[in-house]
Amino acid sequence: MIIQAIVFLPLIGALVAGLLGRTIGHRPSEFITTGLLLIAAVLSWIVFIPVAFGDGLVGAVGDGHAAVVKVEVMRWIQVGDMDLRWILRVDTLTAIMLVVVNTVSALVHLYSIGYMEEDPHRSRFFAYLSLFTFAMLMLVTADNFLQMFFGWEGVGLASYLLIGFWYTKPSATAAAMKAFIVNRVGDFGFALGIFGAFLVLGHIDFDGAFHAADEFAATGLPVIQFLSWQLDAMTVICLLLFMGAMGKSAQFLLHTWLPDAMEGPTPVSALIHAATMVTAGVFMVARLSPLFETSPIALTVVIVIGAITAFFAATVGLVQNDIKRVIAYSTCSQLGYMFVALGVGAYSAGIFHLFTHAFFKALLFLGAGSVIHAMHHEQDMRNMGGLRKKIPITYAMMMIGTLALTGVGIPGTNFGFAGFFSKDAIIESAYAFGGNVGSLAFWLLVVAALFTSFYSWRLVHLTFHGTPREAAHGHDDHAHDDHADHGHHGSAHDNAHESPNVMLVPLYVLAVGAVLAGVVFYGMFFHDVEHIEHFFAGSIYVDHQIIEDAHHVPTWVKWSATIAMIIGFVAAWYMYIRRPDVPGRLAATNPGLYQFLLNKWYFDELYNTIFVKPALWIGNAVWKGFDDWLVDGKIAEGLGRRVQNVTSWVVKLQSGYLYHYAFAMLIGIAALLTWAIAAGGLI
Amino acid sequence: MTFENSILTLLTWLPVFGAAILLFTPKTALNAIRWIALATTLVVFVLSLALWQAFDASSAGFQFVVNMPWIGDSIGYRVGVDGISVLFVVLTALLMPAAVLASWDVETRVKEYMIVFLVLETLMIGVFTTLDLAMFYVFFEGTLLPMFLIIGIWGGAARIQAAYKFFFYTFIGSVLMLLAMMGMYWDAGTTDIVRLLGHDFPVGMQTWLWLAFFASLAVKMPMWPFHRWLPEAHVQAPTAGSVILAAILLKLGGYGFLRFSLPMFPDASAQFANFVFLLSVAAIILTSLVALVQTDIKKLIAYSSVAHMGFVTMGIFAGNALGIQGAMFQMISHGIVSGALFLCVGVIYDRMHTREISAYGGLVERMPQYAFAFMVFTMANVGLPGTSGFVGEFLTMIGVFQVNTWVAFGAAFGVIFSAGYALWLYRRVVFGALTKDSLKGILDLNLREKVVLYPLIVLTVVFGFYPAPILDTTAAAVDNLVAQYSAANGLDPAVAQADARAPLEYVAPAEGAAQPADDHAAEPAAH
Amino acid sequence: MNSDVTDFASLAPAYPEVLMALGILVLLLVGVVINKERSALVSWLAVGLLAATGLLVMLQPTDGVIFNGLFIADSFGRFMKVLVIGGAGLALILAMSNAEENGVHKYEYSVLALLATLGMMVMVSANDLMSLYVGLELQSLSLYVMAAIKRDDPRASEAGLKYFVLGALSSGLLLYGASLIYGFTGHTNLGEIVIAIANEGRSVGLIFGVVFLLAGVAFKISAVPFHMWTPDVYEGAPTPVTAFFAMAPKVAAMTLMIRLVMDTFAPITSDWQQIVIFLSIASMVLAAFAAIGQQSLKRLIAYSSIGHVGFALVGLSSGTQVGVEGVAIYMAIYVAMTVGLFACLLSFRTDTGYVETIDDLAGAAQTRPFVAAIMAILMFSLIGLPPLAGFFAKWHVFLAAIEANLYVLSVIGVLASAVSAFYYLRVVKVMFFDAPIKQFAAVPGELNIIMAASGFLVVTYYFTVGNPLASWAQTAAGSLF
Amino acid sequence: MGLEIGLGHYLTVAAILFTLGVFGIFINRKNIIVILMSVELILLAVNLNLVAFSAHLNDLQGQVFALMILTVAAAEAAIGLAILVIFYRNRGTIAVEDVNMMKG
Repeated sequence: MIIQAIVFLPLIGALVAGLLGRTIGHRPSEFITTGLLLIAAVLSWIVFIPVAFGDGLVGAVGDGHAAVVKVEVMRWIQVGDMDLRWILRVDTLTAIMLVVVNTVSALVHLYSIGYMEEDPHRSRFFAYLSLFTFAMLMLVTADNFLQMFFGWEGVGLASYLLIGFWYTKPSATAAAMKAFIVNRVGDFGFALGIFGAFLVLGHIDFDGAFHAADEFAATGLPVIQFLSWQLDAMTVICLLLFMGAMGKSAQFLLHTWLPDAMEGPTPVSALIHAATMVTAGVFMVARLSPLFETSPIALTVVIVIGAITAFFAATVGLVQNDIKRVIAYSTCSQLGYMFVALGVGAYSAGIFHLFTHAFFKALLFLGAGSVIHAMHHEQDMRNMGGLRKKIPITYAMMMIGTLALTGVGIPGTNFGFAGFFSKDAIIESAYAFGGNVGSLAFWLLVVAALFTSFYSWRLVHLTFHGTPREAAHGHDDHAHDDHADHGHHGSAHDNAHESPNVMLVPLYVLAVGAVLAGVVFYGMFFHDVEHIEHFFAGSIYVDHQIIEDAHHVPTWVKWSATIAMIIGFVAAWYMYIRRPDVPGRLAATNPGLYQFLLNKWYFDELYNTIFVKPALWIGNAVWKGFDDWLVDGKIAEGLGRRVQNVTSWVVKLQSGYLYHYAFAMLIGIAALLTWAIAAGGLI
Repeated sequence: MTFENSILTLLTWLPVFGAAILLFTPKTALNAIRWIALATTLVVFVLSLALWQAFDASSAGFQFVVNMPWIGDSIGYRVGVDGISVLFVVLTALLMPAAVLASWDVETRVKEYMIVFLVLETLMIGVFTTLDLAMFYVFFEGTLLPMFLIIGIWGGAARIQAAYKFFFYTFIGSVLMLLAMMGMYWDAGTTDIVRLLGHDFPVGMQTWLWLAFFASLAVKMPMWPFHRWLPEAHVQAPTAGSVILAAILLKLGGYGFLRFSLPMFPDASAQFANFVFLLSVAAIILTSLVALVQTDIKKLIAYSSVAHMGFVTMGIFAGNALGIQGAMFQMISHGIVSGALFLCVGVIYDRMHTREISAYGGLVERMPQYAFAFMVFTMANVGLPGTSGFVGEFLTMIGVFQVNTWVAFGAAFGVIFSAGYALWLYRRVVFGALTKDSLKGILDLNLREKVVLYPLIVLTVVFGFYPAPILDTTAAAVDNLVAQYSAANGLDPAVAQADARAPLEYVAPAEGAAQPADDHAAEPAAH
Repeated sequence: MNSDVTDFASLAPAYPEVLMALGILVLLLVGVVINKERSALVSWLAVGLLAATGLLVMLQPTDGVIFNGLFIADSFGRFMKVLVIGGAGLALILAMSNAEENGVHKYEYSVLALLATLGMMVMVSANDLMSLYVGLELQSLSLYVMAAIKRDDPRASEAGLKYFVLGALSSGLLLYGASLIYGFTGHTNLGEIVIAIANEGRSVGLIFGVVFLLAGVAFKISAVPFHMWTPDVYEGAPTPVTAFFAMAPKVAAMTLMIRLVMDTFAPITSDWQQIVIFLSIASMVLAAFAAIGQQSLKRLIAYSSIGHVGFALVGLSSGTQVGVEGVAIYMAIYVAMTVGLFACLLSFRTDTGYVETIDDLAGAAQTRPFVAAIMAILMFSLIGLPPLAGFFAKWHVFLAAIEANLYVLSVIGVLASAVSAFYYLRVVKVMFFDAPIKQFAAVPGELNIIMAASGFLVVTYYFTVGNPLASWAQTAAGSLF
Repeated sequence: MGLEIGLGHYLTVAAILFTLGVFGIFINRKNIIVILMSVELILLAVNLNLVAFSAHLNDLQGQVFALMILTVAAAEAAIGLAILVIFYRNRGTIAVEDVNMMKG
């Protein structure tokens, strides 16, 4: 019952706020949705705590080894031998996600009450938020591929609606579309992966699929005739599924939508594009770890893509000026870390980072939101600076978030912010994985750590430190202006004000998480194998080897991340506090690189050229060229014209002259005679 | 006259009866005419529900059968429904009241209008209920007549050309099917579909029969590249015309494939399957791209219909339970969704009298409820899980994946493109700032429009989460069909129920291969 | 067989013809004595006489061959005679409204029509080349006069002239063929000719004879390429006369055709099949195309009738009983449709006279909804669109063709029907889709009745007449085999 | 040196007459009367055929047939001329060329 409550309370909230919002008014719908979410959050902690600190999942079937609770809601699709049901599946992995999702979501709801107070469409906004939460919960409680796909697309829809929430903003609606369609590209793979899984494993529910996958150990791996090639079935399936993960988690090549998604209101970015939805890909791979374990190739790909993303996103993050975009790229990069962890087999580490990241990244986003709110929706850091005085609390929170993100801590001890533990765990596992791939990943991650630290501090310095910069900027990128006119005259700085408590409280809570999440949960996520196995209770694959090795990496490896972090910090301090003119000169001296990074490696331009434009061109060509010109003009109407020609010719025969008629008859007779005689074979 | 032997006859001919009443109502009594038409369609709808309720889903055979010789030896009066046809009857009966309501504001020649629509309903229901080959053709082809008038009389500016194209495309295709039917009659000695289903046609003959049927059904469907008439017809037809055309008339093609091509010409179907796959994928990919560049709302939706019909044909010729069930579901779902989409277009067309996308923008400002409805149907059109649009697409694709991964691969692109054109349309029409003066005064849905649209929203969502009512109804009939089909093609029916896993093989010896097949065969195929 | 002609009872098989002949003589007298104004009386009497004869035909079942084998009465003939008489009677009724304007108000018209009908009945029952010829000529000579009966109308007289000249030529061809057949079989009696052919087999002379004979008949059913007279005559002759031409004579000639090929030339089926198929294809295709180019309604109908003859011949070319059955049904439905069509045509009168061109019908659906609706129904039915009667007609004939494996013929046929839809739809389009331009005069009652009846039968064919007609045609066709 | 006149010869002559008649109908562009005469010619050819055959077959039917044709031919000619007169009254000409008010 508690599980249903967790999943469906948000849905109820969404329906109430969405369908009745206009009638019951904004305030009530805010309270209802937020209240329900808070309840759901509490309930999910109630589920989680025994798992974490007690003796496993309450009411779990089976021993502590495969502890899982399943709640069947109703039938879904039953065809032939495919039996799909709506089942809420809760095991440790799910429990973790429940906590993450509901906590962050509840806090974001709360925060939004303050953040969105001026918006005329608030109830719609809260409906979307709750809808998203519901979809996300369906995703994490999925018991079969398709239910996961449902949640998958559901969060996609919610994200589409929320990004495009300010629908009068062309950039917002465009970003929303982009987000949905790019995700659809991922889902293209996901769907095919599901089809393949059903074909190869014969089951579309997880347990059945895993069971079938285990049997391959005995029977040998199947080979699938995919397209025109004979391929290792499991590899094909895992790669296709991973494609979905790439789309949802904005990994390299399918990352383009995430920065644009910042067009949405900031709470949305915090909830969807930092804490929960984007981690769905990580969750999926972890959930399907038994399948991925059967395909080394797939895992390698996961590592490489993850590492590249971590690095690439960090590089881009270095030069962005929009405060939210910086955080967005950092999210992208952190997701890369998680995938590396998954790829090397340290699934628990990946989930660990997911867990901690949810707190400090949400904290950062909400903090940024608070800044933006204070600055009256100014998002360009170049126009900020020196806000430390104006909004001290927000500043403090942002600091905590930054420390957590950059992974401040003392290796070998238990002193450190959340990010410190999880990130180091990943870097160490990557090193432990060894081989070319392992070392490549290791070095990329270390460099990424450096960059992370740099852009994080850059953000802090640009925003809070230094002196206020009064760039004369038109408020053209003001999301809110056409919605609510808060008549602020003069500069944003003078009117900068600390946010109300309803917005600050969530920050406090998240700050706690950002500080403690690491040290508290380090044990069950990464410390020692037995503890991990007992904690996860078979909900993910636990690779003893890699974790053991990860604990015994050389000391310089253990320190590498920290050192990188320090270098980054120093560099940032030097360039933005000590010698603020340096960045400009650097950009000037090597403009190529700067532009390259500033334009995110020109991915949008590239995709526009090789995908979007050709698609439209083909569409036009087929429409105008094939449909209209050939089929319609030449064939259909051409036939009509032929008929007309024949007609006019036939009509001429009817000359009206008797002798022609008689002649025709004679010709007829003659023809018939010859025909009859000849055909009759009488000659 | 028991319920069993009268219900179908009643369902079929009641609309004509209503039309007869209209014939004698004065043409000036507009409201009377509208209400009579509405009442008739509603009664038919209720009866169709009764039919569905009384229908025994567990049996694969035909039910409510009436079978008596009628004209000479060749034509009989034979009716009956099985799991495949019963739902189409319900769908037709469901959408007719919507069509009538959508036409409430028609001012010109209302009497003729309603009469023609009621006659059309009889013909459509007749197609699905008749069990006589000749009568199938009669109804199938008969629908041309009213539709020609609907487009031609109440259509838009270029209506005449559209009506002619609609007529000739479909007519030329069908006449060949007529000859094929005669050939079948002489080979089997009957036009009783039930007996024909049991008859084995010589393989060589099957090819020709299949092609002749294809000529007609492919145009009706419409399959690429025989689809050119559809956008034109849709664009010109009045709202209700488009609704019926998209929701039901297109389904005649799919129904024909399921009723004739697959079970009666299994060898030919198997032999032409790849050909059909090719056209289906072409439809899904190319027409989706074409839809992407449309500037006319109706045309865009029309092209998307072609793409969705591609999924149907693909699923049908996958020849396994998943594919065919999916195709059935896709047809029903598309009937609801595309019908609703055209109704949505009608709503704004009635207000603005233009179908140009560029003429709209920012409607959500003044029409939030409309925006909501339109969003639901757009998402269903995109095939979002949780809407009825998803189930069909998913099943057809997973079904065809079992047979040919290339096809599934190509079809999956539809998942991307459909999002492209649908969302772009939505963005251009509903989102954005409401800047155009012409739109400043536009009104949101009125009661009548709500009454039409909201039930469809409910159905779309309900069938998305709980498709069992439909799938269970079709299951027995489809499994039976699959069993016959695969038996005829020398496949093991048991495995085929569990989908012939064509693209799959195992490196390890037999027991590995046996493994999945077994536990599938074990599970009962039908529900 | 050889009955004593003086014995009146032995004339039983020919009672209808006898009744007809006597009736005609009486009417002639009546017509002479009454004054001109009341000629309508004669028309009504003529209709009554036809009705009586029709009744007699249906009631008296006495089959048999009399007049030394010149005359045969069988159920096939009876079926066709009913059609002929029905067609003639309806045509006479059509002629009554505005008879003056059509120039068919003189009592001679009715008498001539009756004479023609009598000739047709003889044709239907002809069992000898001689009776065949006599019947044919009695019909033709009356028709020549009827075509030109509107004496002061140049077009009518030209129609008459053309019809006469070509008709004479055609009967010349027919006779030449007859003479050859007589020469090479030694008989003029159809029954004996069969035997002779069966024994002696084919010969060039015989085939020559067959071709000429069939050509002569083909002219009467206006099959391509012996159709050239049809459009001109249909256009020139007064509409009621055209209506008459379009129904009864075609049926009679078609009967003759059937009897000759199915009966007399049964032994050389393969030979005449070639000919019939040729005529059929030529008629269907040429008519389909030529009609598209027409502006005049009557020419359109002329070509359409040519096309329908082609379709009927599809059934005949199968050379099977199903085929004959099909043709019989086809002709019946054809008559039903045609009479309605001409009723509609006569209902479209403006103050300046009858509508001539298709475009004159513009918007008729608004001004004359009923007539327009019937006309549209008939048009769709003529296309052969289900669920209307025209479809079932085509169904029966093509069914036979497919049975006989005449696939090419069938495909060409259905495609031709698709093309023909083009011009039928044009009429519907003009009436329903275009804006009205003309005001039409009130419609006479009897026309309304005829239109309603025709429309009703066409629409409800499947429920009402379908089955009885089919079974009747079956028995009729059976009597030939 | 007696040339035996056989059936063949009669048939040939008849055929020639027939052909002449037919050609007379559509070669001649002058006068409709000529057409009427050609029709008569055709009928005579037929009669010749019939009589020849009947003589050859020693069978009277042919000659009976011929007599019938003669009678009918007379009636036909009468009607033909009547129609011609009407035509002349309406158009003031009986030139074949002018008989084409209606065409197409």
